[in-house]
Amino acid sequence: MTTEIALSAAPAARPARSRLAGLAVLFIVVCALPFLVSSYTTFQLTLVIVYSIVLLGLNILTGYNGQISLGHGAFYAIGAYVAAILMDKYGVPYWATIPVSGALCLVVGFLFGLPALRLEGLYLALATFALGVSMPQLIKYKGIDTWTGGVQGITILKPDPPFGLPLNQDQWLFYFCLAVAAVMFWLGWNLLRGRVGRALIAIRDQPIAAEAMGVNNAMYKSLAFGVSAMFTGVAGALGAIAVQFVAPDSFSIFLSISFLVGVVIGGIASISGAIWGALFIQFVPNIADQISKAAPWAIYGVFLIGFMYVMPVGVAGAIRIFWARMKRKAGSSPQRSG
Amino acid sequence: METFLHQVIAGLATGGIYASVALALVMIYQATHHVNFAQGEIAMFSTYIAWSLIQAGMPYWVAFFLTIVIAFVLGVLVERIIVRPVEQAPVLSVVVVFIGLLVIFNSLAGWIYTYTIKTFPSPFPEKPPFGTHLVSSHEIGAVGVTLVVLALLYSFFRFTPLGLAMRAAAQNPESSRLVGIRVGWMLALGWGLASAIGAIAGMMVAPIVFLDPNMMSGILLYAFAAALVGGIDNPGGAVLGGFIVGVLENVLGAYVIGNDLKLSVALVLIIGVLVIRPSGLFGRVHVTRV
Amino acid sequence: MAALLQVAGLHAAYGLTRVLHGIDFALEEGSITALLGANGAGKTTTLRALCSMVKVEGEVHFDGARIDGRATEDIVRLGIAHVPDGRGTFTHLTTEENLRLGAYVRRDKSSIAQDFERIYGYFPRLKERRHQQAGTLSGGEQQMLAVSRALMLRPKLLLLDEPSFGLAPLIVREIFAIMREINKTEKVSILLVEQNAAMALDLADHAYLIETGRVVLSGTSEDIKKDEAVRRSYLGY
Amino acid sequence: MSAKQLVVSAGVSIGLALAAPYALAQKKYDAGASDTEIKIGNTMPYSGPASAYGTIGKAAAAYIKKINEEGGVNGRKINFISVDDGYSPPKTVEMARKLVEQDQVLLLWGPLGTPSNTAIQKYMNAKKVPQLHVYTGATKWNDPKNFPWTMGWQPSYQAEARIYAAHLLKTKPDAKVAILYQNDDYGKDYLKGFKDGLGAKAATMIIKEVSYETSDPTVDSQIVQLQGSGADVFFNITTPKFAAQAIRKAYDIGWKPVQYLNSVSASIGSVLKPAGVEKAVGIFSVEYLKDPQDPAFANDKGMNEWREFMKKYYPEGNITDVFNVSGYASIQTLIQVLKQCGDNLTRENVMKQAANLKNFEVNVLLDGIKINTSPTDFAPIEQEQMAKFDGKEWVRFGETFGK
Repeated sequence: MTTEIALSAAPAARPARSRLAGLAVLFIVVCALPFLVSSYTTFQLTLVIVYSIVLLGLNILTGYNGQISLGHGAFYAIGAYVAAILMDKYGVPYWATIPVSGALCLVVGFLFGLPALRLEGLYLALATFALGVSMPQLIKYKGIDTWTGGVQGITILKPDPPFGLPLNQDQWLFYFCLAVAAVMFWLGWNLLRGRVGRALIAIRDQPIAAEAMGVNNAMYKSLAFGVSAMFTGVAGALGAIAVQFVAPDSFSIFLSISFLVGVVIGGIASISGAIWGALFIQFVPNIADQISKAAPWAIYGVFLIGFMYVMPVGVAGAIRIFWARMKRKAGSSPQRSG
Repeated sequence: METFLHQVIAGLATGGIYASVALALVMIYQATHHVNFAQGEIAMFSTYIAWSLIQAGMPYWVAFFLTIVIAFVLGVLVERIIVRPVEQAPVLSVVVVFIGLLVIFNSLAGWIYTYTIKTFPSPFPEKPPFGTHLVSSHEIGAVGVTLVVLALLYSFFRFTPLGLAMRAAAQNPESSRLVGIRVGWMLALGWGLASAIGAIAGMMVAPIVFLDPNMMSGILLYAFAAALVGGIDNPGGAVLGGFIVGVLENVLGAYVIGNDLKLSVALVLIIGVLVIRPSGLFGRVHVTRV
Repeated sequence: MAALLQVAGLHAAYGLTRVLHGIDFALEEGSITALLGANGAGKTTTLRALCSMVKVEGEVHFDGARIDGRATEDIVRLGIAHVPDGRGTFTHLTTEENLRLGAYVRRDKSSIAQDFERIYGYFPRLKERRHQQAGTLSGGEQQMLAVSRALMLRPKLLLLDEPSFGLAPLIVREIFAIMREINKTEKVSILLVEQNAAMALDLADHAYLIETGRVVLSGTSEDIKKDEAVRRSYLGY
Repeated sequence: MSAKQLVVSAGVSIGLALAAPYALAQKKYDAGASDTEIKIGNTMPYSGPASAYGTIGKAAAAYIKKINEEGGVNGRKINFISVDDGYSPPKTVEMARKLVEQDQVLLLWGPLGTPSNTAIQKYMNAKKVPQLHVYTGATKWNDPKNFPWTMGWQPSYQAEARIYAAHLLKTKPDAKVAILYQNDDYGKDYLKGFKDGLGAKAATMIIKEVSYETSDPTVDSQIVQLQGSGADVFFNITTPKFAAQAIRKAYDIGWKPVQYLNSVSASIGSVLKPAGVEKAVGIFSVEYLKDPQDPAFANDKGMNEWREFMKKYYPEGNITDVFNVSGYASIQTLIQVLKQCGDNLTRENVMKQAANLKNFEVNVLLDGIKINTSPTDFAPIEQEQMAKFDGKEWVRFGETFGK
């Protein structure tokens, strides 16, 4: 397993210029989307952007640092509630809630990461699973329900576009989320392609060797938790603004499980995988529902298993393998390893 | 004081439920080194099979043993057909397949049997034992069955060559092949046995909580916690872990923090224990020289 | 005369990297044969190929039957015991459980009990530690355990992969002495892979020299020892 | 619809004027309605933890099939688009938008769950699309002033709880009450109604209240706590599985309080029988629907029709499940609204007619219960009757509460 992940973490060997051009084209297409599709589809795509930020964050922890989390829905909930409470109770403008959500989740995630340091594999799975299950119950707790709205949740208003921009609310929110996502992906990219990323991978693959080389494992592992939670919290805030409502039922354990599913389906330790995974968790349940009202989950389960059969290392992994094959056929560049 | 005692006994009874499911988790872990998240749903589904057999007029014990056999075959088939193709895939991909199985079994059960709760018969007398109201005969009987399964499981792993081979296959597949163990079949067998144990657990749990497709979804987390707190490689520890979790949860809920936070606090305590003793209260500490 | 093990045109690869390019060799019944070569020459891969632990092309005959392409566990059942690279200890099991696993495919219960005593006779330290978790044994003890586990199969052929690796010379000598004794008294043929060519040649009757996936030299140990190139590159004198 | 089309269709309707009295009114349509079709949207938890309720949507869909086979409503076929929201509010928002914006439904009928409906309430009202007959008993759906496009259907939880409180004050004013409730909006709504009903005496009468989570495997521990409090009245605010557990456990440990059971779980087939009918003797509840397992309705005309319907249109459905009665009854209320709309199928008129039901009866509701709404009364069913379980059937007694 380690070797496969190591392979998928290897930087792609495509030339930088064509890659940048590709990115630019992609960016233009994405920016044009809200004018090409309906408001409803724009809203769905906004959710895809939001989920992709979560998956990137979870990937930092699970993919790059090898720590499993079955409870990231909890951080998503914290981010969402912080945004909702600030907007609803304190009249804070929506855009100002994003950094607050991120910062708070960074702290909470880091603190949660400290005891989690001693837990590995199954034990960490239990601890995070417990976090995910407990979060809705904590939100309902009577001591804090004057802020959280208890079981009723909080309804918030959708922001209007600023400066009299000729956009509708959905289009504006799409661009707003896209801008935040761009910042988060840029952050994630720099983090993962640099020294920190190498340290995280080293800890995942060779913890003892990493320690010997002077990497502070404990520090990095907690930090990975914190940063991962921060990404998720930012996304949670965006999600709350997009959906205009938060309630304990919005953050059930199934949300956390979808996130994990998204990371794996998208591609472990892959930045682009976050987008594939987000598309999957946004659209595949809808497709399953279209196929069968009687047992939509059964169809969804078949999709999950089917994806893992066809692409055991995720969509991003499969694409990478496909490119490598094409290139080998073309015989253009020699095989590079790792 | 009497209420306190009563709470503890009720906790032991619920703990018995966790223990029985925890045993199935220990079984599959020993045999495959995975924790199968679909374990609870397969147990639930097997219980529906037993229910159908009983509805069809089969005597309880015939249905009971037939269900164990069916569950065993079901487990083997699931491993051979569904899990096999991803054997070589990264562990997280396997986890996703487990999640897929979980939702499939849950959904199928709802589709076939609807979501209305069903009563599942108990093989034990209706009359409470020893003239007490504190605990029902079924609860005592279920704990008894769990202990019997525990004894069988313990002996199986400890004293039979097959049990040893299964542990070996889970731990070190390559070396296992080199001593002639058919590793693929050991995994399938492990799935079969785990699902058979799950079926027993399901049939013991259902009379208490009623049979419905979501019967196991709440229990799985507790069973998982019980198995880990007791030591995932120690069947006896897992059963004790089940009782500990059951009692802890009741006492916390009734006397310390109230019912709305009892799950969270119980889990925090369990995780605390695991931070201090990473291999569980009764798990073996593994030392490996590099 | 038919050899116990006959290998012809053996190819093997890990993924896209080809490691063996057509190896041919034979092992006489009752002999100790050594495969020599530098790190990365393909010695370990050859052993793994014999047990179908890597994908192979070519032909392998053992005891008159063709075995290439058969499953590892079936090959083991024919009487080939493999002490793998890194010893393959079941670290979480006890010493005794490790040995019991060695006899997993045997059905002759009474003689298994005798074999335990025989093994403990060779390696008394294992007896002392039989209830100890195998992962806690020292490197030398784990090597003894690995050899013992293989012997519990009552094999016709023993494949030994770098038994000297990482061990003190004294312990290596002890293990090699026991190997020779087992070969003599129990008629177990041995195929030995070693980097330490000097020690291997002392023990073996025959030897093959492998370089980059091919056999480049073969002969009796005495002949090989005399070879100029081998002396310079592998024996260091 | 272009002006020309309007003229044409108006011409057609004048041509038919002699045949059909409705057609005198000019045909008017909003999105989702036409001469041939009415599109209705719906969200339901077909997957996830609340899938038990999904059968309501399936029963409604089956009834629509029946209506369409019989010629539809005023000659128009109904296109019922029901989608899964997994009981997750964000998904409900997404699905409501899909139904309104993409599928262009005339109205959204019967979305299930308080959080899900809260999540879409603002959106539906901003879009001016009817959110009709929502499946939740919260009181807040009866708020025509602030949310003129949202309307409930079933009696409110709070109103029901007040009935119990009134009964208790009358029959046992010195009671010591213990309450078990589900820790969510539904449980807390009942709790509030009950306390409101007891008024000033609530603080002294209620001596213990404990909650449970839907993830709890059993409520045994809670029942032991309630028994330990020494209470002699037990108000059981639980969903079917937990209700059955609670009734059985209370009996088994020898606790014999006067019991009030919320109507959510008053089903004989899915609660009292599993708990053991002998353990449920004497329980009070209120009813508005006919229970499929109640022997009193074994030969009831309405229930026989329902059974026929189930056999023909929803054979895979469970005929002991009261949810299937509920879905059958509630969708009929919508059909009545659509019938009253005639050819004026604008969203505005839909709301106007929904708020203009006069003594409408569905024969699977208890005899005598009538559905009435007005522009200031957005609560279709308000009448309920108390009943006591005698070990075989619910014995209704006393007056019919509510208007």
